[in-house]
Amino acid sequence: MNPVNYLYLAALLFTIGAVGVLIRRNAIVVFMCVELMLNACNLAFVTFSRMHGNLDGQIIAFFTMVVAAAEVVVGLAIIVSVFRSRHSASVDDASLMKL
Amino acid sequence: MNALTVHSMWTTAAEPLNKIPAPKIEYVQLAPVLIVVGAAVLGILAEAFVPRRGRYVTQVFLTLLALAASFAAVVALAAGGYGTTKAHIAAMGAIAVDGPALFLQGTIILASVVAVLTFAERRLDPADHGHKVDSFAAEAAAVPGGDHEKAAVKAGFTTTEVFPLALFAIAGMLVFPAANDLLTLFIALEVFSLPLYLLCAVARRKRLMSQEAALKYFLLGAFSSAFLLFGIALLYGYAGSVSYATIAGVVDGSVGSVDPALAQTMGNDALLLIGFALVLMGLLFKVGAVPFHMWTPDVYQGAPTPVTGFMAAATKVAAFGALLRLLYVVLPGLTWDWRPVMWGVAIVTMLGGAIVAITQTDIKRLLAYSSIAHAGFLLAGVIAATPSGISSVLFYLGAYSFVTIGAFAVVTLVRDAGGEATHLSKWAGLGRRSPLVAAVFAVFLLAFAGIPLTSGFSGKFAVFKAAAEGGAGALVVVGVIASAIAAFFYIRVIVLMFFSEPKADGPTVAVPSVLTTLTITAGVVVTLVLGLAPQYFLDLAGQASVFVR
Amino acid sequence: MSFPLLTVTAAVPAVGAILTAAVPAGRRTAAKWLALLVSLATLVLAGLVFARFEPGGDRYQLTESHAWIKDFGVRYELGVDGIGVALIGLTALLIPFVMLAGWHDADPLETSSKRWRPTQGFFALILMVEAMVILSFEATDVFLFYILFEAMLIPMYFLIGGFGDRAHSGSDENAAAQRSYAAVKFLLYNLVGGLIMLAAVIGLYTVAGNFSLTEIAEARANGTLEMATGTERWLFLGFFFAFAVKAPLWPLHTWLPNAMGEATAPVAVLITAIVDKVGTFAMLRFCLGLFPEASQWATPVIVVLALISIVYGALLAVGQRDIKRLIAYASISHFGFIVLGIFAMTSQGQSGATLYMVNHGISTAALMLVAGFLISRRGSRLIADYGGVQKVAPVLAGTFLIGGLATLSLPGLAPFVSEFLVLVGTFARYPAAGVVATTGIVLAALYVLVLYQRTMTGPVKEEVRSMPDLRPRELAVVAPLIAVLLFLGVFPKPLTDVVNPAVRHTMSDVGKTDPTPEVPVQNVEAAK
Amino acid sequence: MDNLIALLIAAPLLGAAVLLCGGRRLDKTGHWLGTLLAAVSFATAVALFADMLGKGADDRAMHQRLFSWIPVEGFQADIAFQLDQLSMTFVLLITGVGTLIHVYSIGYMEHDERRRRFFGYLNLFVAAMLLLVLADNYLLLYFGWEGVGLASYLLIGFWQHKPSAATAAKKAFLVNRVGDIGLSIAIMLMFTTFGTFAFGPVLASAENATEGKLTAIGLMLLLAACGKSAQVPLQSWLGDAMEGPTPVSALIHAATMVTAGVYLIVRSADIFNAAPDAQLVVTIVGAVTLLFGAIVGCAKDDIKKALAGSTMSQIGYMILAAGLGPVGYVFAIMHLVTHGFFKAGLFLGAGSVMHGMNDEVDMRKYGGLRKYMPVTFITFGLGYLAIIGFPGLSGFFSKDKIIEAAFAKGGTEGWILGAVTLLGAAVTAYYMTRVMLMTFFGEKRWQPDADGRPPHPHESPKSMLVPMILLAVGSVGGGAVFEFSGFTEWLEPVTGFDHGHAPISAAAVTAATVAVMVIGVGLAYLQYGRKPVPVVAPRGSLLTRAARRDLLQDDLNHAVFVTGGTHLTRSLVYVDHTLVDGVVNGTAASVGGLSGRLRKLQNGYVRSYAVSMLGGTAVLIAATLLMRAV
Repeated sequence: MNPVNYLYLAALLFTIGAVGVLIRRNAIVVFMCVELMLNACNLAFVTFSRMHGNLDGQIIAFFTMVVAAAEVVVGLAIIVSVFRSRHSASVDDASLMKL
Repeated sequence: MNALTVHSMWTTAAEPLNKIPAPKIEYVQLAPVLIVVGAAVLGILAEAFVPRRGRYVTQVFLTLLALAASFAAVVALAAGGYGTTKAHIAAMGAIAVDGPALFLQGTIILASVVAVLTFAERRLDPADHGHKVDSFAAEAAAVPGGDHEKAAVKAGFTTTEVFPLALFAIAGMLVFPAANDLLTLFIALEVFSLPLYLLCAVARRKRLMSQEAALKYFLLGAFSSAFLLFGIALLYGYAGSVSYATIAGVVDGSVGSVDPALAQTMGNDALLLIGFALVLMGLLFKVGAVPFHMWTPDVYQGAPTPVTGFMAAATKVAAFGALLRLLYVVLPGLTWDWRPVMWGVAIVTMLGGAIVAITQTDIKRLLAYSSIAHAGFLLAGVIAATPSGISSVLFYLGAYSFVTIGAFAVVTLVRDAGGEATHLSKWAGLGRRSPLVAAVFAVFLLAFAGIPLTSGFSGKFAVFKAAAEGGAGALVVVGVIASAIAAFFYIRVIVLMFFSEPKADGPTVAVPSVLTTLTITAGVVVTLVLGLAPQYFLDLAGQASVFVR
Repeated sequence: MSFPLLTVTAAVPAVGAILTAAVPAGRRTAAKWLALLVSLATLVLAGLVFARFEPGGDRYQLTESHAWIKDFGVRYELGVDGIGVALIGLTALLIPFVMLAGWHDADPLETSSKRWRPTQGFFALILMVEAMVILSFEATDVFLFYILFEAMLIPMYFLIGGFGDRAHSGSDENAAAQRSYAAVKFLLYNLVGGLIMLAAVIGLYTVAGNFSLTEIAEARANGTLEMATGTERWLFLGFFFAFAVKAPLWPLHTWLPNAMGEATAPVAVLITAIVDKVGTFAMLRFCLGLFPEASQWATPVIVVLALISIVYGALLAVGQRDIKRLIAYASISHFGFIVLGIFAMTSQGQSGATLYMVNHGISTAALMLVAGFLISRRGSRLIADYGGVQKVAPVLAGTFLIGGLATLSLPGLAPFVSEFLVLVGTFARYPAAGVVATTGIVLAALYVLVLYQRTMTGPVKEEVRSMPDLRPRELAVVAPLIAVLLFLGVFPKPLTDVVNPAVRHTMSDVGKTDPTPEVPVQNVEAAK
Repeated sequence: MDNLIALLIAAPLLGAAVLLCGGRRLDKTGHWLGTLLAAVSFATAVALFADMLGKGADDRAMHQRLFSWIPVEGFQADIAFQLDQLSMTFVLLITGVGTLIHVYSIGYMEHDERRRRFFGYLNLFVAAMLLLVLADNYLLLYFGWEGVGLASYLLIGFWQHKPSAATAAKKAFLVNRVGDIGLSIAIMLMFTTFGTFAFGPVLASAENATEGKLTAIGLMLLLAACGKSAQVPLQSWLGDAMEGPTPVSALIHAATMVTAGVYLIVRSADIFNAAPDAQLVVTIVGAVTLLFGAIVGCAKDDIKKALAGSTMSQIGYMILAAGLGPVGYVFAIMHLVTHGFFKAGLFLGAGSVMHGMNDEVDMRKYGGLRKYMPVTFITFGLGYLAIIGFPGLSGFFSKDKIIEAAFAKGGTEGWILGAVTLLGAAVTAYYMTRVMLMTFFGEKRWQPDADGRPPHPHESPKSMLVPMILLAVGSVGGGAVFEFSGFTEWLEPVTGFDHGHAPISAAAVTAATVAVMVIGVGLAYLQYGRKPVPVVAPRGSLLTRAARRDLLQDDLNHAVFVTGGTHLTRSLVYVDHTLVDGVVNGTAASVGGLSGRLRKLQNGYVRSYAVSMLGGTAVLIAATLLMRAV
């Protein structure tokens, strides 16, 4: 099977993630969409790695996972503290600062 | 590709370990980064083991020491000729040690030193329950206004973690402009972004805003880094490698097809262009260029002011460094593709920043928009695509970062009951009440406005000159118009401070400790020196304007 | 290398400014005297420059040249020609009187806080302006000039906005608002002009590669530096725009009435008599010197604009109700004459324009300062609030009249010499323009005499009945100025001797010669 | 000897400086000093005159060059003087009459606390006037020209507390400025044509220039002359100028300054000789003014205004004569001098009358004064006889000559001009007789003044009478002296001279002149001598009413210039504020508005920020691809 299809899949996932970020209110979900985008990237890396027949892509994928994990740590910390002080995880409620 | 080759891949991977060459790392040349990272780790340990009372002193001491050592290392490397003759790629092609890298690292470190001084300032707010307080929350985890927080304040807790966090961020920033492959670029980006997200969240006053800023910054940052990453993926797909050198080679066709598999994608410019666009977007986000700027005002406003100053200065330096390297090292063969695009970005950034700033009413947001406009001016220099363009941008960054930190440091001084009084109306008549502070701030504003005899003018002139020489005369004209518009709101603040009568319930100007005083003094001195006699630093930037390939 | 006289002449007031600013809050009077002495020292130095300058000698004398910003091709290059000498003289001469006239203008109100030191600031800023103006007259490096041209806006801005005229109609807030509006308007107009000039300066660099006036002129002369016609014209426009704002030329003039109206009289003098001269001076030295062809290309339009300024300014002066605004519009009319003279491209026109800069400086100073004294007495700037002052304060009225007569350039007073030179110089090249400009002398008489009649003559108004006559300090300000006006009106030779050679150079820059008379004159002996 | 010329000017100038700067301490002695210095100047003049007479007719011109005034390349103006016969004549007149009037003023201004300043101004005037006639180039003449304008301004407005006086002074200065445009343009034309504007070279090489240029120069000079000499159409200021103290009217607005225009034209003889068209215009202006002034003079009840009208008309004679060319120059000057005597005398007489009548100026409130102030009556009467051209008196000779010259112009022009001059003579006789009768004859029509004080007419003090007597002598004998002492030969070297050949004999002209004079006197007698003069002026004919309003010329000026000008300036002020300023402020405002709108995009919602980022990225990608595509 042609690995290019995986690329299309990756693009699809990435787009879904991006759209999710735009349309979902809950910070957690938004954040998960970002994670989805990152994983789409991973898929792309692995696929390219397969196509090029070198390992760089796969190694990068590991790095990405670590980074994603780190992001989760930071992200959740922030989101949780926001949630505790506002009792809401909606990103639209967090709009004190504007104009 | 057939199953056999795949199998052979696995087998090559499965060779006996002794066959694998150990990576060669030039630790000495990476010293600046390593020192900072090490200090950061120590800082974490300190948090764990040093008793609460001692932490503040320990952290401040440790941080400043580390930064000093790291700066010494940079100077040593530069003196050792690594900036010019011995410039080369270190750490298995991951990190470049060359003029721009060292210059920018030096700038970042100095800026950080000054910024850290403001982090450590504990004189501005009145002592709370007999404990000196700084700009950071007693306990970031506590709910604002909750009993837990009250207890923390009573106990005199302070978030000394900000220092290690800052160190991590600095480490990332040091790597960012030196990164010589896309992976390092990405990692560095995250390394300095994540601590910044946290730093934004830990303001002592106005905590809701602070947390909101952190949330916005984090979500958008993650969003943009996802784009960056996808771009990297595409570039990797195009070139089959993430190393700048290889990609550059592939772009200008000097590298033939390494293997047949690569050949099929290599022809495909769509991957290259889209990937480039996405990576560019990731960097422009950090730079704060229109239309990727929208996080800037909110985050600048919400974050603790010392952090804002730090971000505004250091992040910009690092991001522009990376941008320069990307455009000049990776994609020189693509100049004719990216220049028009960047033209557009530069123009909208200059004008957008300047125009929207006019109607701002909060000093921090005002400075945020001014930083956007300045990003536009810098882009004009970047576009020049000439050595003088590089040097001018380097110089501008150096000049700009000190003005910025100085300005934000002054903002921390003007306070009323609710903490910093950042609404412009509160600044009315400041010049009457405390002429000195107002005068200093006026100097910074004039520098922002690019009035001659300040560093702002030298920088602007250098950049515009480079742009004009690089054939971007039109950009210069737009830049000039933007500066004219920008001048208006800087002047507005000066008018407010000097020519309008002070309000009865106006804010007071806190008398800072030596730390902030040092920061501001440094800002003023640099502003004037670079304005009156910039030649030496221009030479420095000029020597440092060659990227290693 | 010789003694850096020019640098010192500019450095003395600069240093003086810093010292004055450093005087502690309590010692106001000390600060005043310090500033005054410094300005007098500067006057002496300026006299020295005048003495050391040899009219017959090189074009630029007392030159200094040091490396400054290599990367920008910028050098610290100084040198004066006759025009520069004359204007340095003017500046150094006027500043002491400006200070003396504004002796009490910046005394702090009781309400203001103890740390607020307006007096020190006022005098320091004046000295700072003096330093920058003098240096800009000396600069032969375009970049150096540009920097000063822009930088001097800042102290001026604070002088205008920070020390407004205490005589104003309406509430204090209202007045403060108008004042800062005027200051901002002043700054933005000039800043925009300056920024456009910046673009041109950068353009000049990309073409010429350096900023040295002398080198560029040389290179253009011997053809090593080619400038495309289009480029030259664009650069010229960039420079000219900035100078036209500063000068100010119609229709870029509207900032001047606001600024002069709201500022105190001494500051108004500083604006119109000194700082604005930098603009016209720069037209003469930089526009003509750097872009001769473009200058000639633009001449027709500029001449028309100048004529409009002359007539328009005068007419608006007639229509003013505010004494200071009236003088401001009169100045606009006079700047029209100066520009006209410069672009008439005849030696009479340009020498006349240069003298005009000096004479207008002195005459406006005289008129404006007396007006300031008058206003400070009555606390109103409106002409309608005065009447019959001549009866209660004859000396004040007399000096005011002399200032006015100088403004309408009565023969025997300095401005006549320059105005007639400008007219004759213009007429020789563009007769029609000359005739139109001549109408300016009637209008000048109109607005001056109307002003005098309404304020000084007629029955004595109640409010002015108790008005004191000029005090010794004020007389000490006005009398010398009037003396100078009379002297230069009857014996301007010392000035013309210095200026003429410089103008000869400028004329050769643009490659123009005076038109020759049609009829060869028979020698007088044969006639009689 | 030549170096004494500067002294002529220096003396009164010094006086002006000392008196004006001297301050109150000079109040006691100031007037003596002023008079003394004027006298010094006069003495010098006499000495120079004697010296000049000693020389041959052709090398009488003296020169003194002090220093270079305005040297710019080709433009060389010197402070240098030239004293030739023409200038000499004027110098004597100015210093002589000037000194007398100084003396007169001592008495006249006795009760004015600002007398010191008055004498300062008088000295200033004498100095400026001497500069005007002594200059050896047109620019220096211009200096003097404006100088006398200033002095006149100061003196007309001397009683500044009177709004009318201040306005009159301003008006005089402004109208003169209009004339000055002419002079300055003439000088510019000379500079562009000859490359110089010194009398010698310009006049010497005049004929080489094209007639067009010369005509232009001539007309411009005429414009200047009109302004200074109150000729139509710039005559309107002279009447109002009577607001000034009477000595001023006598010295400046009768004897000397107003005749500067005549001097200018005669001085520029060579230019006019070569520009017949210009000459024609000059004669026309002269003729028109001659009648204009005369008519106005007939209608005025204010004695000074009546005399002012007469002055206008007499100067009309001079201008007309000057326009006739070499035929008339000499007589223009001759009439100028004689007029200087008798008109000054008449004004001083009028002043003396006012002095006695509580400063009343309305002749309808005089009457029968001859018994109360005999000396004034006699001197005034002699001046009267002189001006109407009573045979043997000075006016007779000079006016007669002008009329003769007018006829000598030849052709229809000659006839017209001759007729006009004759008519003028008749009208002169009429209005002067009217003045005479209304003032000194008939019954008393005295009215108490504003403060209700009834007038007590009395003879004026000696200091006032002596000058009047001397001037009367001059006006009686002056003409004869000139006639028989060869005035024409005296002036000829400067102005040139030829006897035109009149179509009718000199005797006939003389006869006609006397005849019309008698007619004029007769008419006046019938109207004012026979029946009593009403105290309140009758409504009078249309012409009379127009004449009282200076033939509506002022109303015209007011309508056109004052009203029109006011509207113009008002609208310009509006334009400046709304348009010129509005454009700039508008731009600023629009930028601000744009800012306000863009600001709305920053709505605080993360997701909309993300949208903009996504959109930006899309654009970025599209642009990049597009760049590659094209």
